[in-house]
Amino acid sequence: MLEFKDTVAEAVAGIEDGSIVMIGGFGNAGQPFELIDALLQSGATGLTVVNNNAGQADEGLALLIKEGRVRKMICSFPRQSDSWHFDAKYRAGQIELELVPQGNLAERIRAAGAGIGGFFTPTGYGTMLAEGKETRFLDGKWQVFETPIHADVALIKALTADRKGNLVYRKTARNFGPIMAAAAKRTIAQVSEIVPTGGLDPENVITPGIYVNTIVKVG
Amino acid sequence: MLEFKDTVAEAVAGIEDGSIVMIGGFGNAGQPFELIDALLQSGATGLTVVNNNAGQADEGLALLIKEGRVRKMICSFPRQSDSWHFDAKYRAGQIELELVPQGNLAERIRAAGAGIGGFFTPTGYGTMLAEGKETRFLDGKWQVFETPIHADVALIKALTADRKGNLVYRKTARNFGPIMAAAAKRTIAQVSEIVPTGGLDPENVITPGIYVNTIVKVG
Amino acid sequence: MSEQTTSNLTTAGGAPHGAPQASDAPLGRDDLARLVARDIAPGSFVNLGIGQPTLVSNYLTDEQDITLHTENGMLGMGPVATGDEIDPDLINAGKIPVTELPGASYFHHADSFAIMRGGHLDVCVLGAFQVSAGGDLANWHTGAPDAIPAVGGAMDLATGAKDVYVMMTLLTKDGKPKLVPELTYPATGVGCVTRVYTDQAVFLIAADGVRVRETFGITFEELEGLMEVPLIAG
Amino acid sequence: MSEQTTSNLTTAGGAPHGAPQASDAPLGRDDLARLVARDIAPGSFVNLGIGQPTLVSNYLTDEQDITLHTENGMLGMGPVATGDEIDPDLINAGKIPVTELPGASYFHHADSFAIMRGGHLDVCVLGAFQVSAGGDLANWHTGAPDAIPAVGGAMDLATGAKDVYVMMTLLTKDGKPKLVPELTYPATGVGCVTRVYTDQAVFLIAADGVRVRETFGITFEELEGLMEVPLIAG
Repeated sequence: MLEFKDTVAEAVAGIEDGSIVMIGGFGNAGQPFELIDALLQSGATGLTVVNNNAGQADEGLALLIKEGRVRKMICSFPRQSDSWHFDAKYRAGQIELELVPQGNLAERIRAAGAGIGGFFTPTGYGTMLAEGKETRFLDGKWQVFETPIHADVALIKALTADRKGNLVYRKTARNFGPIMAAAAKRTIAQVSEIVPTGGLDPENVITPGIYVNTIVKVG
Repeated sequence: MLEFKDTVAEAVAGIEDGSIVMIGGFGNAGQPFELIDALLQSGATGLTVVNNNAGQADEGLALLIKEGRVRKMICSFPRQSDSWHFDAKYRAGQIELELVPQGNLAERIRAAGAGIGGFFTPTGYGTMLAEGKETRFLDGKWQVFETPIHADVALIKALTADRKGNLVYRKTARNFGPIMAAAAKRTIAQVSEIVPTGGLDPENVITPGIYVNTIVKVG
Repeated sequence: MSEQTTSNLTTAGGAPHGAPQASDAPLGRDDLARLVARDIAPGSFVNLGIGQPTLVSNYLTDEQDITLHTENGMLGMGPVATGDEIDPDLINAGKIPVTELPGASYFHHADSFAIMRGGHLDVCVLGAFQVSAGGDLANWHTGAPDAIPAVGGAMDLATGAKDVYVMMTLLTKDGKPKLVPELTYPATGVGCVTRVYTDQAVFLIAADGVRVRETFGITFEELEGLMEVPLIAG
Repeated sequence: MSEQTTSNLTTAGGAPHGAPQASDAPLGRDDLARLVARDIAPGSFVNLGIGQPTLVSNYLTDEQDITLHTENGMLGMGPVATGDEIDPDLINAGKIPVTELPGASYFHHADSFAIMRGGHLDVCVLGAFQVSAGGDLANWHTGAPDAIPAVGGAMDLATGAKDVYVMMTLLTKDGKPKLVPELTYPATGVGCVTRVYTDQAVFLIAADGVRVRETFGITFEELEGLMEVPLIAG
């Protein structure tokens, strides 16, 4: 059942220690800072986090990592000029890293939502990131077998929700939101605006409400 | 290069005998009747056609089949109350049929456009339609290996195009258009309206112009 | 969706008045549809396939707030369109013109089947030729050698939804049970059906066997006598 | 995108004036960017990766009608945003604020990478540590044991685009060629690079070997003397 919550604390309530948590965003665009802060406040720990990056500067995901709540990162690009909290944890051997090419990350998340048990892709063939993986020659190319990434929870940021849970996003902040919403058992979305049912054009809905469990208006 | 043509005859010019042709539409919704008529007039034959159905009544794809231009149908639901032309050809052994569960059809078309060499899906496991196919136990379920369906040409129907080839559709007529546009080497779209570049909201574009080669306004 | 019979439990407009209950006689198609409708949890996302199961939509209440999915690319499907409402671009999986409810959304076929195949639908309701005691479903092919095969979205619905309810008569026209130990018709899906709604009983496909939830115009013992499948009461 | 050097071929505003030509001296970064820009066919869909290759966008002409893709979810990306144009929701793959051109479109990450992985981009331009004679690319990892690995979309771009152009200096700071018989750095992709644009020459990775299309401030023979990779003239 779709729920509307008044606060981000209520929205993230019940996320258990050890959960696999997808967090939307590419860099800061689309990153649900307020939900991440609430997750930090909730005390949940031992998390596996799926995000394109591994936190930037001293906010959002970076703080979750700093505070030792993240056991493992699944991401494509953890090394940035301001990813010092991840860097420190990684060098100290206090965080596990599964490095995934960005397109494989997206496609594996999409596969989880779409009920695909695995797929072959040329990306990564012949590289360190495909070591030990099954390969097959298909469509004239060597391809690597990749498996879906499922999650317990997705924290995403959208622009507007209606009362049915339909979502639209804004510009490149859309990024991982729609596929993470479909891949997680429970999707929590922070939005800037909530409109009545019928307030979004059905042609323009990006994430149908079927993928959304909890909505909270922020800011 | 994107081209705008004045007539459907010009739009379909150059489709070669023996081509694999995807045709959009679910029933009549989204079926590009005018492009199909032009393909019929062009004389192209020996075609493999990918469509959800196998033609209805005495128009569109049904006529292409009636005239013997279709060597093989790849579809999910050829048997309808008014699919008499397909029925006759099939019973006469004059047309080959590859029957594909509708979701596998959609996912295989999507895979072709997305560069996926093959995937595992639970759909069809333990049925006649999976006989002889590789199976694997993944995510707690038996799954069947399916391969992409590529095409030489896609004929699709959209509502509006802009001058960059971006497309939007209308209601359930969207159906196979977006995934076929991505799966074919050459995509020919008939539209009801062409607007200047900038006339479509970038947030609401369904098929980006990168997937479209030829546009013709119809009606 | 065209045939609509009336029965003692069905009111003219199709609007439900009170919950259905176990009756002394076998249920008609509409009573059965009403029973299924009552069993769907509030807030569910549901696909009603084509044919008989679409009758269920007549008995869903506003309070249930059910969202209907149609595999040709829509959530929030409304009732069948009539008169000026008919729009050739807005049809259901049976290619019948339908309407759009507030809060609807449209998507392409791969996205639509991802909803089904990814396990996001709470319930789908399907017709069947046969269901096996293990929940295998046969509803797409009679197995006749001269039949033109057509599958549509049946296999995706059968394997994808969280719960697959079947609506059918218990017996064939020849009086043979359609709930059988093993399928004799070609399978649509394996181990996928969770409930079977028939005119004479509702069956739950459970881990320990086939349970009879309720009967209509027949006793549990009579039902046992009629069927090869071992049954568990209650 | 931050470092922009000027050279004899570069005009202040970055607008191109006439085609670049083979010069007597090695090309600067901007001259090289201009050369790559000139070689992109009109109407192409192009991804410029991050860093040095993004300079190419300064030299694309309106007449070329090139559409730029950024893998974080956009076609029709415009120039870097300045002042009031800066919008935190509108960034490129290097996380730099950019602008939107008329005719742009937005899509989610799986759809965006489907554009790359499905072979729909005509050209992508990437930097590199090394390219092998067979077109293998190394541009994501130095192989240093203490390095934190980060790959982003490099492998998807390398394997997906119809043509992969590399822009790099021919030599390392130690004077060793970066176009090598076999990679010594970890691979990003195998047999994917089709052209290598360097400050001293443009190389085509062809079926029969590595062809030198043009040289800058060096003769073909001097180039041969510098490199281990066998070269074919013209």
